[in-house]
Amino acid sequence: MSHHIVEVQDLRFAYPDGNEALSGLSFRIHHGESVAIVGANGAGKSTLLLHLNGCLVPKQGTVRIGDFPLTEKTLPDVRRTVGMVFQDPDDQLFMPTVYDDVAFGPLNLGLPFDEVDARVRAALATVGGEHLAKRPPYRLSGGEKRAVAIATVLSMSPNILVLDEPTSNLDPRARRNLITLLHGFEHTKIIATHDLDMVMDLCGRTIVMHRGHILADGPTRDIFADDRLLDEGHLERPLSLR
Amino acid sequence: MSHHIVEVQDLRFAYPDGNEALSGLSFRIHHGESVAIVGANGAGKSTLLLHLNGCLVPKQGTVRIGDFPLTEKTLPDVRRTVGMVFQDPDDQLFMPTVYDDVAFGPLNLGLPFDEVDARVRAALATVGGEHLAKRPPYRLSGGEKRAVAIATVLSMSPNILVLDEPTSNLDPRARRNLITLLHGFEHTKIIATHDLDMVMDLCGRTIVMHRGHILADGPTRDIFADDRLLDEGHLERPLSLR
Amino acid sequence: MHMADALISPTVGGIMWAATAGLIAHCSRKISTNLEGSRVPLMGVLGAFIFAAQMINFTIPATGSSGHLGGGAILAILLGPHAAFLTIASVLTIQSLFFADGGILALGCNIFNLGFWPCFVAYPFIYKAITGHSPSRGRIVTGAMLASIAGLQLGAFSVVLETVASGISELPFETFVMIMQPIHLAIGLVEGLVTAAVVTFVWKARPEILAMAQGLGVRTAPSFRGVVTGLALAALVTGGALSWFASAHPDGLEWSMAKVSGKEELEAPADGIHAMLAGIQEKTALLPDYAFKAAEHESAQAEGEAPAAWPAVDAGTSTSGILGGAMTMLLAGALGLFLKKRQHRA
Amino acid sequence: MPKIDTSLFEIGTLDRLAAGDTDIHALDPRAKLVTTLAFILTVVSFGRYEVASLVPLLAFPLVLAILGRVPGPYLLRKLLIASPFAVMVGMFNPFLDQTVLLNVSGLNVTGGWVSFAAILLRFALSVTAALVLIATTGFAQVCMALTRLGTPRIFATQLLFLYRYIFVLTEEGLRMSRARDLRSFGRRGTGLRIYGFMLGQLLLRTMDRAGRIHRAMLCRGFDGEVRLNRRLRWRREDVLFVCGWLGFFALARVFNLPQELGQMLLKVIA
Ligand SMILES: Nc1ncnc2c1ncn2[C@@H]1O[C@H](COP(=O)(O)OP(=O)(O)OP(=O)(O)O)[C@@H](O)[C@H]1O
Ligand SMILES: Nc1ncnc2c1ncn2[C@@H]1O[C@H](COP(=O)(O)OP(=O)(O)OP(=O)(O)O)[C@@H](O)[C@H]1O
Ligand SMILES: [Mg+2]
Ligand SMILES: [Mg+2]
Repeated sequence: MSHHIVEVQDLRFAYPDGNEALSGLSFRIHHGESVAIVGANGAGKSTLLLHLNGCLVPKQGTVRIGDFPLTEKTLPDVRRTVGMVFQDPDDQLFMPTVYDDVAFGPLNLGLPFDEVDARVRAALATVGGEHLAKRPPYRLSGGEKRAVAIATVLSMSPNILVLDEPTSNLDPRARRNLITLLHGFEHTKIIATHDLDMVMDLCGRTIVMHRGHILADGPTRDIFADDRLLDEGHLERPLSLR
Repeated sequence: MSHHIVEVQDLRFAYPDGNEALSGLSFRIHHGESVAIVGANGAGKSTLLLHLNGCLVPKQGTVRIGDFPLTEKTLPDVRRTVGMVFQDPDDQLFMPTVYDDVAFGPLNLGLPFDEVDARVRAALATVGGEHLAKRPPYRLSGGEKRAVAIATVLSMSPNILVLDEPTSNLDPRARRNLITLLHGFEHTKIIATHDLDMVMDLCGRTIVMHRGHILADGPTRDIFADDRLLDEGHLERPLSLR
Repeated sequence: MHMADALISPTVGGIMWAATAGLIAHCSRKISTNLEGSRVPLMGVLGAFIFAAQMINFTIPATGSSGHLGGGAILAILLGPHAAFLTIASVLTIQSLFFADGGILALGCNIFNLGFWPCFVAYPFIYKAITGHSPSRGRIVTGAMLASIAGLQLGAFSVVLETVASGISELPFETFVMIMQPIHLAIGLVEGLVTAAVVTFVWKARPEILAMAQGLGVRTAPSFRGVVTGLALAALVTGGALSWFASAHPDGLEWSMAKVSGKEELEAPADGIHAMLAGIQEKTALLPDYAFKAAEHESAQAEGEAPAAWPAVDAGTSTSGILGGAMTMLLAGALGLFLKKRQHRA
Repeated sequence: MPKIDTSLFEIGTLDRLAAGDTDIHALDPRAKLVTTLAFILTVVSFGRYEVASLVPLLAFPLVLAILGRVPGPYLLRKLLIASPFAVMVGMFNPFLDQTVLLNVSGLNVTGGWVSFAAILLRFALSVTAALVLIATTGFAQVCMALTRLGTPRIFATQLLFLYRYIFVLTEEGLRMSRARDLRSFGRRGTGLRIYGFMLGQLLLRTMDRAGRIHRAMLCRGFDGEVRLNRRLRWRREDVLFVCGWLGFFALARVFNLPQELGQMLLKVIA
C-alpha cells in the first residue's frame, strides 16, 4: 500500500535557459488522497508534475514513489505506477486510432494480445468511449479527446493519476462529466488546475505554489478561506465559497 | 454610429469535408453591446466568429458590419473595424518583440511612424503591458501573452472587439484582470466562451448556440435562469447564480 | 519537380528505389543506434511542419506571386543529415500516396533527388563548411542560401537525367536542362531566402536548438565522413550506371536531339526499338526501351533482315488491335456493372 | 494555400473510405501492397508505344475500387488534380515524334500521339492503383505492412507520426496565417521578413510539441518501438488474391490480350 505514496523532498529544477522553475519543494501525498496543485501562471505546476514520473530529472532533491526513490533503474516501474494526463490531449494521442492509442501503453508493457485487448476495452468503457475505438484522434471533440487521453493512462492500471489542467477548454457539461468520472476513481489523484471550483468538488487537500515555492499546503476549505494567502498566490475565492 | 452594428442573416457554412458547422443563424448586435456566445464544444462558436471579419466566407447568408455587407471590396475596412483576438495567443504573436507585434497592424495600415509609436504605447498602456515592449512574445506568461494579443488588436483602434475564449488557461488573478480590462472598453464586444461566470460579469446579452443553430438569444440573466435551456445547450447554471 | 510514374522506365525507377532503400536503411540504423528512437517524434512532427508551413505563404518581392517553403535544406540543418533524409522521405511518401504527387515507382527518384543532395551533399559540404562551429548571422545566411540553391540544382539535374534515361518523354536532354535548371535556380533562391530567414530566427530565439543539431553532427563526425564517402561513391556508381544506360544506348538522347535538329534519317533504327517485342522473352523483360535494343540490332544484323516492327503496323494487326481494345473496354465495363449489381444484392 | 487545404481534406476522405469493411478491406495489407507494387511495375514495363495492350490492366484498379466501394467520381477528380505534370511533360511527344505509326482510314497517327496516350494511360493506372490501395487499406495498415516487409521500423513509425500531426500543425499554420492576414490589410506584412518570423515561430512551437509528445510516449513505456495490437495472418483469400492478380498481370504482359481478342473476333467474322 505504501506503494502509492508520493514524496518530494527539497526539489529544485532549472530549465536549460537558466530559469529556475522549482526552487526547493517538499511534500508527501498519501494513498488515495486527492490533491490539487494551484497557483499563478508560471508558478511551476506543470514543471512539478513532470518530475513525478521522471519526465524531468531534478537538479537537486528527490522524488519517491512508494518505497523507492525515482532513479534511472526504477523509472519503468514508476511510470507504470504514475499515470500522467497532459494538458493538451493532442500531445498524448499520437497513434492512428483511438484503439491503438489506448493499447500503446499495455503493448509496451509486453502484455499478451488478449490481455491488451481486454484492458483497452475496459479503459474505454470507464470513460464512456467504447464507440470511439476506431476513430482517428484528430476527429474527436475536445471533451472526447480528454476522455480518451485519460483512457490511454487508465489502460496501464496506474495507482496514481496525475492530471494537468484537465478541465481547460471543456464546455460546462463535458467538465461536469469529467469531474464525475474522476470522483469515481479511487486512485491517488494529483491535479494541477486553475479551476478552483473543480478543486472544491474534487480535492480534499490543496497545495498552493508560487514562483517555484510552496506557499501553503493544507485542507482545501482552509486554504480557500484565507484571502491573504489567495491574493498572494494570484488566486481568488471560488464562487461556491462567496 | 451605425458603423458598429453587426448583423448576421441566415448564415450557413460547411467545412470542405461537408461538416455543416453553421446552419442558418441570424442576429443583430448594436453599438456598444457586450454579447456572449456560449454553447457546447463543437457548437460552431469559433466558426461563427471567423465569419465576422471575413476569415471564412459564408456558403449562404450575409454578414453586415455597419452599413455594408461584408464583401471582397469592404474587407479591408471591415478588418480595421472588427478586431479579433484568437483563442491561442501564440497564433497571434509572431514578431520578434512585443513592440513589433503591436506595431504590425498600424504599420500595415500605412500610418506614419510617430502615429504608430503613439498607438503602440497607448495600446500597451491599456492592457498594462508597457514594461513588456522589448520582450520576445514567446517568453511571456500565459496572462501576459493574452494581454499583448489584445494590445495588437487595440492598436488598430477597432470599433468592435471579437474574442474567442479569452479566459482559457489564465490563472484566477489574470482572469480577473482581463475581465476588469474588458469592462473598461466601450467597444462593442462579442465573446465566445465556456466561462459562464465571466459572462455573468461582463455580458448583458447571451446567444446560446447548439449544433450550428441559435438555441436562444436574450438577456443573460433570463438565459441562465432557464435550466431546461441550459441543459439542452450542454451548459450549467453559473455558480454565482446557484 | 516531382517525377511521375508514367514518365520513368522500370530500370531507372528500380535503380533509384534500390539506392533510396539503401539510404533509408542506412539512415535508420544510424538513428536507432545513436539515439534510441528519441528523435522519432521530432522527425515526424517536423515532417508535418513542412506541410503546415505551406499554410503560410509570402509575396515574392517584385513578382507579386507567392511562394512557400520546400524544406530539404531546413530539415537537414535542424535534424542533421540522417534524420533529415528519413523525414524528407516520409514527406514525399505521404505526398505520393495521398496527393498523387509523383508516384510509387517514381518515389525512389523523388526521395533521392530531393533528399540525397540537400542532406548528404549541400548540408555537409556547403552549409556546415560555411557556418563551421562559430555560426554568425552572415555565415548562416550565406550557408543556407548556397546550400538550398545547390541542393535544388543537383536535384533538378537528376530529374533531367532520370527522365531522359527513362526515354518515355521525348523531351531532348538539352532542352530539358535549359528548362529545369533556370526554373530551379529561381526556386532555389527563394527557398534559400526562406531557409536563411527561418534559421536565423531560430538561432536568435533558441540558439540551443541549432547547437544541438550541430552537436549531433559533431558526435557522429568520424563515421560521418565515412558515410559521406560511401554515399558519394554510391552516387557515382548510380550516376555512372545511369549515364551508361544513356551512352550504351545513345539513340535515346541522340535520336530526340536529331529530331529537334531535323535529321530525319536517324529514325529508322529508332523504329526498330520495339521490333522484337513479339518474343516472349523480351516481352517479360523489365527494360523495354533500352536494354534489348543492342540485342535486337545484333539479331537483326545477324539474320540480315529487319523483322516487322510493331509500330510499322500492317492494316490487319492494327484493325484487330483497335477492335480488341474496344472489346476489352466493353468487357471491363460489363464486369464493373456486374460487380456493382452483385454488391447491391449483397 | 488552397492546394494544401484541399489535399488535407482529401486525406480525410481517404481515411473515411479506409474505415469501410468490404472483402477488399479485410484482405491482409501485405497482400494488397505487394500486388499493387507488382501492378505498377507491370504497367511501367510496357513499351512506350503500347496502348491497347495496357487496357486490360484497367481491370485491377477497377475491380478493387468497385468491390472496395471507392467512389469513381472521387478517383477521377483526384486523377485530374494530379495530372498536370504528366500532361506537361508528355505533351511534347506529339511535337517531337512525328513518325507515322498508324493510318486509320486516312488519318495519320504519329508515334508522339501514341506515346502520349500511353503516358496518360500509365499515369491513370499507376495513380488509381495507389489511391485504391490507401482507400481500401488505410495508412496505418500500409505502414504496418511496410514494416513486416522489411522497411526499417523507425521509418515506418516516423511516417505514422508525420501523418498524425499533419492535421494539428496545419491547423496551427492556418490560424497564424489568418492572424497575420487580419492585420495586413492585403498590402504589407506578407513579405519574406515577416514570413521568416512566422515560420520560425511555428517551428519553435512544433519542436516544443515534439518534446511534449516524446514525454507522453515515455510516460507510457515507449522504448523505441511503436507496436500495434493487430495480428497479421495470411489467409487463403490473401494467397488467392496475390496469385490470381500476379497471374493476370503476367498474362497481360506476355500476350497482347486486346490484339488476340481482336484477331479472334476477326476470324469469327471472316
Ligand atoms: N521549456 C522551458 N524552457 C524554459 N523555461 C520554461 C520552460 N517551460 C516552462 N518554463 C518556465 O518555467 C516556469 C514554470 O512554468 P510551468 O509551465 O511549470 O508553470 P505553470 O504553473 O504550469 O503555469 P501555467 O498555469 O501557465 O500552466 C515559468 O517561468 C516558465 O516560463
Ligand atoms: N477545419 C475544420 N474542418 C472540418 N470541420 C471543422 C473544422 N473546424 C471545425 N470543424 C467542425 O465544425 C464544428 C464547429 O466547430 P467550432 O470550432 O466552431 O466549435 P466551437 O463551438 O468553437 O467549439 P469549442 O468550444 O470546442 O471551441 C465542429 O463540429 C467541428 O468539428
Ligand atoms: Mg502548466
Ligand atoms: Mg472554439
